[in-house]
Amino acid sequence: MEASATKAEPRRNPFSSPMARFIYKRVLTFIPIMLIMSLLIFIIIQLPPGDYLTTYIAGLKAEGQVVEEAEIAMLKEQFGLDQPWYVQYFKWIWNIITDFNFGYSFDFGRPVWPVIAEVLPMTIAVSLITMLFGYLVGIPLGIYSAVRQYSLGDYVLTFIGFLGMAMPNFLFAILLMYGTYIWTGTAFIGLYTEEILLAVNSGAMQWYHVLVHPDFWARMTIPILVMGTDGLCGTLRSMRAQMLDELGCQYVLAARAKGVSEARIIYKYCLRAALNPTVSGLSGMLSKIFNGSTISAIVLNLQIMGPRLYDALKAQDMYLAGTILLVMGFLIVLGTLLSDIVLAWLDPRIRFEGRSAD
Amino acid sequence: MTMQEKKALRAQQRAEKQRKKEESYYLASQWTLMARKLGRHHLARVSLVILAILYLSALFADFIAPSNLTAYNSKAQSLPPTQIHLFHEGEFIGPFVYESAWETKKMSVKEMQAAKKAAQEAGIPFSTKQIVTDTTTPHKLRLFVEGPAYKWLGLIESNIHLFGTESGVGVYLYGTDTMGRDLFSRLLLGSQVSLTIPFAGTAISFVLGILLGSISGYFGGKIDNVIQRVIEVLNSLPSLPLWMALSAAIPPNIPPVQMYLMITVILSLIGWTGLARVVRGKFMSLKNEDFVVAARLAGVSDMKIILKHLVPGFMSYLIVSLTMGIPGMIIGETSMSFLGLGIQAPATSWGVLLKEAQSVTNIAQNPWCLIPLIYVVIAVLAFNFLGDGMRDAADPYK
Amino acid sequence: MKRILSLALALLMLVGMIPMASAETAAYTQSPYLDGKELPAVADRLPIASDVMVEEMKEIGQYGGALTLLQGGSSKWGPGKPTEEALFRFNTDGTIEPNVAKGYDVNEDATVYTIYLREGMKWSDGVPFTSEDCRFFYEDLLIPGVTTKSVWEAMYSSDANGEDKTMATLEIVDDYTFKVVFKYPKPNFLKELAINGKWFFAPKHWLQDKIPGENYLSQEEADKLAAELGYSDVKSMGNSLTYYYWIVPGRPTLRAWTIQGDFEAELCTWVRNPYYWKVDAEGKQLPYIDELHFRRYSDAEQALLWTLDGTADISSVALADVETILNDATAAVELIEWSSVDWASNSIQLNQAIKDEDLRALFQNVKFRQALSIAVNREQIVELVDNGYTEAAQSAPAAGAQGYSEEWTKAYTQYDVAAAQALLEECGLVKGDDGFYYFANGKKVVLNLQYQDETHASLAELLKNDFTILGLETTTRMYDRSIMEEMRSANNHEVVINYESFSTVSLSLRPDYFVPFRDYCIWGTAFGLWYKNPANEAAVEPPADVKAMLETYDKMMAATTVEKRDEIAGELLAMFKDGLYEIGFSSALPAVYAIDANLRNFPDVAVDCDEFRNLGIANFAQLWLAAE
Amino acid sequence: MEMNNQPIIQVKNLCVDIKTDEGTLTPVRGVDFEIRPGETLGLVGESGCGKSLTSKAILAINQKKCVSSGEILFRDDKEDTVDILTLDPRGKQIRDIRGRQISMIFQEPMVAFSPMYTIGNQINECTRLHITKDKKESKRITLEMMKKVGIANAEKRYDQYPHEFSGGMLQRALIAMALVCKPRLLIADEPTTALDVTIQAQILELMKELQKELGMAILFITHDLGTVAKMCDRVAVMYLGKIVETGTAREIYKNPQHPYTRGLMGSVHKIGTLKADRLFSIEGTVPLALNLGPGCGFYDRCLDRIEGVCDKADPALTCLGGEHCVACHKCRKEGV
Repeated sequence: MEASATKAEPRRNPFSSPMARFIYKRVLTFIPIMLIMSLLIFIIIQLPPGDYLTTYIAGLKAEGQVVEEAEIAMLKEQFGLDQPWYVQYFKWIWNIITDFNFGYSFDFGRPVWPVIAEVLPMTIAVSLITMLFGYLVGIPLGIYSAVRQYSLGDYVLTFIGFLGMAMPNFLFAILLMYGTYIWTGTAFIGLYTEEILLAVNSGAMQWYHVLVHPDFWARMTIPILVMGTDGLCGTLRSMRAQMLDELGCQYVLAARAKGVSEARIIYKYCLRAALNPTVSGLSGMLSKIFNGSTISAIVLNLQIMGPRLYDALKAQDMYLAGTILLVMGFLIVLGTLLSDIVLAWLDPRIRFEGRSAD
Repeated sequence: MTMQEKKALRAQQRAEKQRKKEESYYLASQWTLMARKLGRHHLARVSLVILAILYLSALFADFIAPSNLTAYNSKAQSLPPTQIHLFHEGEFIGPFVYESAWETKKMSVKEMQAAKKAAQEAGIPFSTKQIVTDTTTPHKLRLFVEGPAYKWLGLIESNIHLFGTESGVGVYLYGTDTMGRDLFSRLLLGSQVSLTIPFAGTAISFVLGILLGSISGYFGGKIDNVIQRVIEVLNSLPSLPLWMALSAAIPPNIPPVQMYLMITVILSLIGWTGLARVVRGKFMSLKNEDFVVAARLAGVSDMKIILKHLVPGFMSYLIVSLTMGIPGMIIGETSMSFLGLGIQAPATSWGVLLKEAQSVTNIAQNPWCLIPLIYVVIAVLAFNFLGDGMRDAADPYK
Repeated sequence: MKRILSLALALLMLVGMIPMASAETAAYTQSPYLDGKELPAVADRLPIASDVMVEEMKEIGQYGGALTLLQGGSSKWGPGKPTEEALFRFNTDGTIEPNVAKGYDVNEDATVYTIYLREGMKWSDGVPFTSEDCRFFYEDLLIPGVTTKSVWEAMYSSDANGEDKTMATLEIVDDYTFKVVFKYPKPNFLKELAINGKWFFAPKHWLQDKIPGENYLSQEEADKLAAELGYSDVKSMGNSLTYYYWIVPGRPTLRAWTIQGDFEAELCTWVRNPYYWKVDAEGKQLPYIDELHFRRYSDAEQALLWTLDGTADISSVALADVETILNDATAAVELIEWSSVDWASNSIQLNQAIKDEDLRALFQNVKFRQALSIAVNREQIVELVDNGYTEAAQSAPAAGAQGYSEEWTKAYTQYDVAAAQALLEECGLVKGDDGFYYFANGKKVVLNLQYQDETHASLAELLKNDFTILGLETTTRMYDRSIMEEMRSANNHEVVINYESFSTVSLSLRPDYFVPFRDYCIWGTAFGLWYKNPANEAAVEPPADVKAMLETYDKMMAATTVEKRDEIAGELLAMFKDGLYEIGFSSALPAVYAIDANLRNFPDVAVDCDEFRNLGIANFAQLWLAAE
Repeated sequence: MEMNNQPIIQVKNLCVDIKTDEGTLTPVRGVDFEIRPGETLGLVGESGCGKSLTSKAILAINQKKCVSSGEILFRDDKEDTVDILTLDPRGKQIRDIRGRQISMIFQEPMVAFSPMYTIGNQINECTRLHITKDKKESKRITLEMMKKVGIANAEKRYDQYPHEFSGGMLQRALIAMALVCKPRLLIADEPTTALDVTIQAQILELMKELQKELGMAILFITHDLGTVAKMCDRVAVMYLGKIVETGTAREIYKNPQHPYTRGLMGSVHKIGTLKADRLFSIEGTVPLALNLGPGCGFYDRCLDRIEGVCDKADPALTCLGGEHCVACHKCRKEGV
C-alpha cells in the first residue's frame, strides 16, 4: 500500500508533467530524425544508375527526337545535375528549411508543391473513403465475429477476411474492371465518367461536386472493393482477436455480474480496449492517406499520389519523389506521435506511465 | 516363465503404458498441448494438410511436372486444359488424351477484320480461332514416363516424370501459356520460389526483430532509446523506392531468382521493426516478473535470461506472427512482379504467372491462366488459417 | 437517254460552280459549334481565297462530335503529332507537299529555297501569320537557343568533304515570302525540314514579351517572369513556350484544335481553332470534328478496355490484343493495319565497342554475328512472339524501300546450330567440358541480353534458350528505359534486344540510328564518340569496316544532288547487308489501330513512322464521324 | 421478518455440463443447498471442484459452452420465487437480479476492474443501473458506500484508475461495488485469496460488519478452512462437483465425517496455519470430471475406501442428524 501511495503521487493531475515531458521529448527528436530520414531518402533515390536527364533523353529519343551533346550538357547544367549528389542534397534541404521551397519537378516542369497539391484532394478523398470503409465495416464485423466465435457467421467472416488479404490487388482490380465491361458495357476505369471530366474541365463542377455525383460513387465501388477490403480484413482480424482477448477478461464477468447489458459491455468495456491496435495503426495512416495506394491505383487509373510517386521514382524526378517521400516520412513520425497520444488518452495506464506502448 | 507369469507381465506392461499415456497428458509440454489443440482446429488441420501438399509438390516439382520452364511449343500456344477421356469410340480404355491444336490459317489483321465484317453482315458468330482435336488416335496416360531431363534438387539427374503420354503428346492439366508451355508445370516449379523465399525473408526479419526488440526491452534506457529512434527512421522509409533502387543497383550478371532473394534479404534487414516493437513491449512487461528477477539475482547472464527465460514465454506468439507473415510476403512477391521488380521469366514464380494473367486478353481469351491465382489464394488462406489455429491453440486461457 | 441525262447533270454542276468560284467568300461555311460565338465571318478568318488550302479527301464530311484519343505517360507528343502542322508535310505515299507553306521554288543547285506563305492566314487568336513569324522563330528563338533545341540538321549544308558545315540564312522577301539560303547545295532540304524541322514559325506577337534576348526581355525580367509562370528557370520556360508549345493553353498556334486546360488532366480537351486555314471541296472550314479529348491511362489494359467499350475513337492496338478485339462481338471498332518502316520486328544489336576487350573483339567479328543469327529458331519467334503475324527474316529494309532484296531478307536466317558452332570455333572459341564456349584465354563467354520493355521478355527468353543451346552462357534482364539510356551513354550495354533498332523511311534522310557518327547507334556508341573526337577518353577506335562506313557517310552528307545522295546511301546499305550490325529475326510488324466504326476518312493504307508523324499522317482535320 | 427464515435461495440438483471436443465434462454434478437471510454458507473445496461454476451459475454468467440444469430458486425482493435457470441469461429480468439482488465479489480485484475507467465510474455504473438515474444522487450513494467499506479519501479515490489502487484497496472497492445496491445475496468467490494476510483479516472483518448492517445472505466460496471458521454459519464441502458433506461450521470442524473433509482438516492442522492452499495430506490429484466411473468420486484417493462398495456406487448425501449430512458409504455404514 505504501508503495502504491508513493507511486500514486505524481499522478495527481492527469495532464501533469510526464505526458507533457513525453511529448516534448518526442518533438525534440523529431528534427534529427527528419534530417537523417531525408538524407536516407535522397541516397535511395540516387541509388539507381542515371538521373532524370537519362530519362529525359530516353523519352525524347522514344519520340523520335535527336538530342545533341551540347543540348545534354546544357540540360545537365540547367537541372543542376552536374554537381555531386551531396551538393544537390544540401541545396535541396537548405531551400526547404530557409525558403520552404521543395524544388522543381523536372518531369512536370513546375515547382514540386503544386504538382503534389493537384492530386492531393482526390488522394485524400479516395484514401479516406476506402479507409473509412475498412474501419466502419471491419470493426463491427470483427466484433460480431468475436462475440459469436465459432459460429457460422464467424467462419464466413473469417473466410472473407482472409480472402480479401489473399487476393492480389492488381489482379482483383482488373477482374472487376473487366467484369464491369462485361456486365454494363462500359468499363469502370478511374473515378470519373467522361461527363464528369468534361464538366470539371469547363468549370461547371468543382471537385467537391464530384464527390456527391452518383456516377463517381458507382465507380468508387471498385477501389473500395480492391483497396478497402485490404484494410477491412486487417481490421476485422485484429478486432476479432482483441475482442476475444477482452471478452475473456475478468472485468467483463464482473460487469456482467453487475447487471450490465451485453451491448453495453461490448461498447463500453471491450471496444475501447480492443481499439488499441487499431489506434496504433493510426501511426501509418496519415502517410497512407497522403500516398494512397500505388499498384491498385495504377491498375485502376486513379490519378493519386501513389502512382505519381512511382512515376517520379521511375523517371528519377528526384525532387518530386524526394518531397513526396519526405512528407510521407514526416507523416509517419507525426502519426506515431499522435497515435501514442491517442493511445494514452484511450488507456489511462499508458497515460500515467508516460511512455509509448506497443 | 509360466504362461501366467507372462500374462501378468504383459498386463503390467499394459498398465505401465496406460499410466505413461495418462502421465503424458498431465505432463505434456506447452508445445505438445499446442499441437494437440491445433489438431482439433478443423480449419488449421485442413490448412496444414494443404500446405504439406503444396510444399511436397514444390519439393518434387521437377518430377511431378510433366514439362519444364523452357519447353516452348509454337504449336501449343494458349491451349485450354487438356480433357482427360476414358472412353474411346464408346469403349473404355483407361485414361487418355486426344491431341489438340489451333486451326492453322495465317491471316493478316486486315483479312481477319474483313472476315469479321462479312460474318457480322451474315449474322454468323465470329471467332478468329478454332480448336481442332484429333479424335482418331487416343494417347494413353502412363505413370513414370520419360520426359525432359532435370536434376532433382540439383543432385539427382533423371528424366522420369510422374505422368504423361508415351507418344509425347502434351497433357496440359491447366492449359498452356502464350508461349506454349504447360501451365501446370510452371505453376509447380514456380512454387519452389514463391513458397521458399518468403520463409527466408520472414526468418531474417524475425531473428533481427527478436534480438533488437529484446535488447531494447530488456536493457531499456539509452540502448532502448537509440533502437527506438532507429525503428522510427526505418519505419518511415517506404519499401517501394528501396525495391526500385536495389533492383536497379544490383549488377546485371546476377540471375533473377538470386536477385530477388537478395532484395528480399536486404528488405528483411529493415523489415524487423514491427516485430521488434512487439517484442520490446513483451519484455518490458516480463522483465520485472519474479522469475526473471530471481534469475538475475542468481547471477544468470543477461543473454541467457533473454533466451532461456523470456523468449520461450511468448514463443507461441512469435510462431503465430511468423505464420501470418509469410502470406504477406507471398502477396508481396506478386506485387513486385507486377511492377516488374520481381523475378523475370524464364525463371518463374507465382507472381510471374499472375503478372502474365493480368491482362484483359488473357482473362477474356485464356481464362485458365487465372488458375495460379487460385493457388496463391489457397496458400495464403492456408497460412492464415494455420496461424489463426495456432493462435487459438497457443492461447492458454481457452 | 442515260448519257444525255448525265451530260445535263454535269453541265448543271458546272453552271452551279461558276457563281461559287466568283463569290467564294460567301460560300465558306463553319461548324455550328462556332455559331453564336463572337467571331468575324468565316471568310474573314480564312486566308484569301486563292491561298486557302483545300484539303482533298475520300468523302466530304459532316460537322460535329468529339474524338477521344488515349494518352499514356507524360509524352507531350501524344496530342502533338496528330495535331501537328508543318511547313511541308508528307503524304501517305512518302512524297512531300506544302502545308502551312503555300508553295516553294528552288534554284538549280539547290542552295536557295523560296517559300511562299498563305496571305491572310491567321494564328488561332486571329493575328495574321507572316514571314516575320518564321524569321522570328529561326533567328530569335532557334539560333540563340531559347528553345534549348540545337539548330536542326536540316539547316546545315556542308562542302563535298563534309568539313565546312554552315548554317543557312534567312531572307525575308515580303510578308508572305522568304528565302532560305545555303552555302552549299542542300538537295533534301524540304524533306529534312519535314522530318526534323517540323515547324518553322512562332507567334512573335505573343512571345515577344515572354522571351529573353537583345530586343526582348532582360535576364532579370525573364527570371521574374519564369518564376511567375511557375517555371524552374528561363530555359524551361523557353522550352515550354516555344518548343512544346502545343500543350501551353492560350498560346496561339496554327493547329486545327487548341488545348484547353491542363495537359496532365485525366481528360484534356482541345477545341477547334476558329481561324483554321483549311477547307473541304465544298468550302466547309475544317476540321469537321469540334473537339479532341485525350484521356489519360496508366496501364495498357485500361487502353484496351477503353477500345473495347467504345470510349476511344482511335487507339493503337498491340498485336497480342487483336484477337481479343475481333472476338468481342460488342466492340464497335474496326481494325486498321498500317505498315511499318522497321527493318525487323525482333532484333538484337551487339555493342561492338563494348568495354571488355575479349567480347569487343568477338562482337566485332562478323562470323560471330553470323553464328548468332543462324543459331536462332526464327519460326518459333514468329509464332510465339509475333503470334504468326510476321515471317522469319533478317534485319533488312522493307519491300519497296531502298535497298530491299529478297536475298537480304533471307540472309543468315537458316536455323543451323551445328553450322553456328562451327562458326564459333572459327572465331577462336573453345568448347569447354560443360558444353559452353570459352575464349582461348580460358574466360567463359557470357552474353548479357538487355531489354527495356516487358513486351520483349518473351523474345529474351527464347533467345536465351537458343543461345544456351548453341553453347553460350546467356543472361537476360529488363531495365527501365532511363537505366538503359544511362547504360548506353556510359557504354555499359552489351547485347541489346529491340532497343533503338534499325528503322527509317530512308537511310539517307535519317541515318542517326544506323551509322555511328555520334553516340546514338546502339551497336557502336563509343565509335560515335571517336568519330566526333578521337581524343575522347570514352571513345573506342572503330575497326576498318566501321571506318569505311563513316567515310561513306561523310560522302553521302556532302552529296549535292538527291540522286548522288541516294546512290551513296545504296553503298551504305550494302555495307549493312554484309555487316549484320543488327541481327533480325522476323519481318516488321504492322501497326494496328482500332478506330470507331463510324469514323470516316481514316486512311487504311499508310506507313506508321515518326518521320510521317505516326497518326498525324491521317490528317485529322478531315476526319469526321458519321451519324449512327 | 418472520418470513426471513424462508431460504433466500435454494439450489436443487444443479448440474453444469461443459461441451468440449473430447466429450461432455460435468464439473458440477447435482449440487443442493440453500441459504437463509443473514446466513453465511461456506462452500469449500479444492481448485477445480466446481465451486466457482456453481456460484456463477447462480448469476447465470457462466460461459456459453457451460449448460446448467436443475433448479436455482431465488426469492426476490417482491418475495416471488424465480428459477434463475429458466431466465434468459441475457434478458432484462436476470440483469435486474444481478448486481441489485445478487452480487458477487471476485477472486482477483486487480482484474475485476476495467483499467480503462475510474473506480468511481465503475461502482457508480451499478448504482445508476439499479438505484437512481440521477447523477448527483447516485454519486452520493456510491461515495457513501466507498466510505463505508473503508476507502479513505473517497472523493479523490472516486476519480482514480484501478492501477492507482493497491490490492487491498481495490478489494474494498470491489466490495463497495458489490454492496452498493444492498443485495439480498452476496456471492464472495475467494475474496481474499489474492491479498496478503493482514489485509485478508481486515476485509473479512469488513464483510462481517456489512452483513450485519445490511442483513444479507452470503455464499462464501473458499478453499481456506480458516476463513470458513471465521465467517460461516454453515459449511458445504464440495468434491468433484458434488457436495460431500454439509453442516454447521461447528459440526464440520468438530466432527468431520467424510474422509475428504477429514483430509482437509488434517492438512490445516498439520501445517499449523489456517491456510490450506494445497492439500498435502491427500494424495493424488482431482481426476477430470470426464467419463467418471460409477463409484465414489473420491475412491481413488480415499484412505478408508471399501473395495467392492465404494467403486460400485456413488454415495448419496445422507443426514446424520441435525444439519449434518455426508455422502460416504463408510459413514453411512457406521451411522447405521
